[in-house]
Amino acid sequence: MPEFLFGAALFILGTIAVGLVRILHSRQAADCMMAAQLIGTGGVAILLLLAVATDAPPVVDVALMLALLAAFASVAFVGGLQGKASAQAEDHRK
Amino acid sequence: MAVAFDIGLIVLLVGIGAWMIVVRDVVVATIIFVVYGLLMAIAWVRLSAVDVALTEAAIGSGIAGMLLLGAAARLKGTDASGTRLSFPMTIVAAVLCAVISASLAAVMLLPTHAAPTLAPLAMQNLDQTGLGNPVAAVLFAYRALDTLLEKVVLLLALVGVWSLAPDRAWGGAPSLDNYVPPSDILAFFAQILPPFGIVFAIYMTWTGATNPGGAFQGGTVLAVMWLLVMMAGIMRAPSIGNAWLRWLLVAGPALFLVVGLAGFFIAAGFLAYPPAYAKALIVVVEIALAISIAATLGLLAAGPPERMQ
Amino acid sequence: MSSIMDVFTALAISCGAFFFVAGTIGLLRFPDVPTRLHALTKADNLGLGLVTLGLLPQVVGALAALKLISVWLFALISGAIVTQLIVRAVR
Amino acid sequence: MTTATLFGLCSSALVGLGLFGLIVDPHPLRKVLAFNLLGSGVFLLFGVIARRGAAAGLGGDPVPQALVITGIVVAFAATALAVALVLRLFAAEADSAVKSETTSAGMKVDGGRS
Repeated sequence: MPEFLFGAALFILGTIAVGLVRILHSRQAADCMMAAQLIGTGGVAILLLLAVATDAPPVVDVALMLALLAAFASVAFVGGLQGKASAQAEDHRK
Repeated sequence: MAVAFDIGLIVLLVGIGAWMIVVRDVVVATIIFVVYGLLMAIAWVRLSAVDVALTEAAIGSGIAGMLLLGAAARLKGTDASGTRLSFPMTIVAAVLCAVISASLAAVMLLPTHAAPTLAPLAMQNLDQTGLGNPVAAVLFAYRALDTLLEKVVLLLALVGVWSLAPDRAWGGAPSLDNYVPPSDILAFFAQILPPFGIVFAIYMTWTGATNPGGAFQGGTVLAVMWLLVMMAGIMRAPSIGNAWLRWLLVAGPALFLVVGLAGFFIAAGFLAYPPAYAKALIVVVEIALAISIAATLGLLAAGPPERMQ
Repeated sequence: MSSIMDVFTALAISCGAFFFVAGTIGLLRFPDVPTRLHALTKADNLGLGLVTLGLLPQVVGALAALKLISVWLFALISGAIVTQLIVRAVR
Repeated sequence: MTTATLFGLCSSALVGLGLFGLIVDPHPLRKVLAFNLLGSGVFLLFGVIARRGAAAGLGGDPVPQALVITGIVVAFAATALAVALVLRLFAAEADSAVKSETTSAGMKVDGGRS
């Protein structure tokens, strides 16, 4: 069973990597804001899989921490990028 | 399969690190830094260091990310480009860094004999501390002096940040409410998240005695919740002259110091605990430290005071 | 008994992984920000839910299972609110 | 190859990358970011050493792990101080730029005080 769980974790890591490249390569600020959300869900899934695969229950706490902090990071992203987004919207209108 | 996962994670980490260095936009570089911090937490789990993973997730991505993003957003309009290195010098720097990386990698690949370890010693004396988590035992019993001094370093850094305030703002409050434009959805979020966060912070601090976790992790989560509430404008940032705030900041280190000094009389020496009360004393110190850490980290991330209240 | 549970785990986690792929494809192909956000949060949270469901038979104790479920619920709540926050920021 | 060795290679690459960014990037905030990358590479090195010292039923040597926890917190404190310094530096530069502009706009006055 651990082998399968590691495989699933690797697979989800791959989807995260592709998503990250897409999001962070984008010229739109709003795409960048999604990065924390992407890691928030994918990273939590990976950590839960690792927790069961390596039989280490405390790792579930790390998953909870990651979910909590990814939510906070999303708020920070929106704050940090808001100015950029509005500037781009103005560029668009011209 | 585990090895394949490790390789995938490492490729992603190094790729993201390189991307952070080369990307043009400083705000995007900061976002990549936060993503890197979140992924790093998974790497620490793979190295069986769950305590470190919790700390990295809390500090390395959450609170440091908010601090750096706020700074990057403020510097956006300014012309922040200093003198760029000439192309030949860039090549020289690249070669130098490659040599350092290669030599470190060579050291890693050398056949290892029995690696030095203090793990058996740490486990042997764990009973005397009454704790179940060896990392907590190192932090609060074996190397308690380091932890105490680290708290002092945090306070010194806060004094340093505050002393950068312009004269007219001294004694005022840091401004956080203009960081994110206020909206009802943010206010709703700042009312939904903190109850979960505070429960989790208390759990982290409490479970730290026997499982991975502890005052650092709990305190950081508290700090993050406090920052969120202040950013949403539900709570105003306190003025730095507030007497309550000053007491909160020093309460943890002061209690730690008092318990340490009491060690001269009730135990073997400075920062020693009598075995019968060791766990109780450590837990009390951890709770006080978690509150002080929350206040200190929150104010460090909030920055110097900017306006009078 | 355990082999039936193992098959269930494998099935649920495979479905979860499928939804993660769906979310990423949506992220790559959808034309504008709100639809991409939709793909990301909806599909990925469903994937996370299925992964959690699949892991439930593998953990011992009701408390550990409850913790797994609460992690998913938490990700669901924060995902829903963060989506609103992002969409309002770009409008 | 073991997990520890793999992450050892990862940490050596991160140290090199961080150092390169620290030297090459002209933007002070990006120097802070690069320094953090360098720092996390060094922390990871400690983690690898801790993993290799696994004994007595533990997954890793707790002493380097505790050192890393202390290190992460102190690195954050240093980052906060550095960011405050960078922001103050730019605020001061913006002030002096405004001053020198007003000086050059209203006839050239030697000494540059308005």
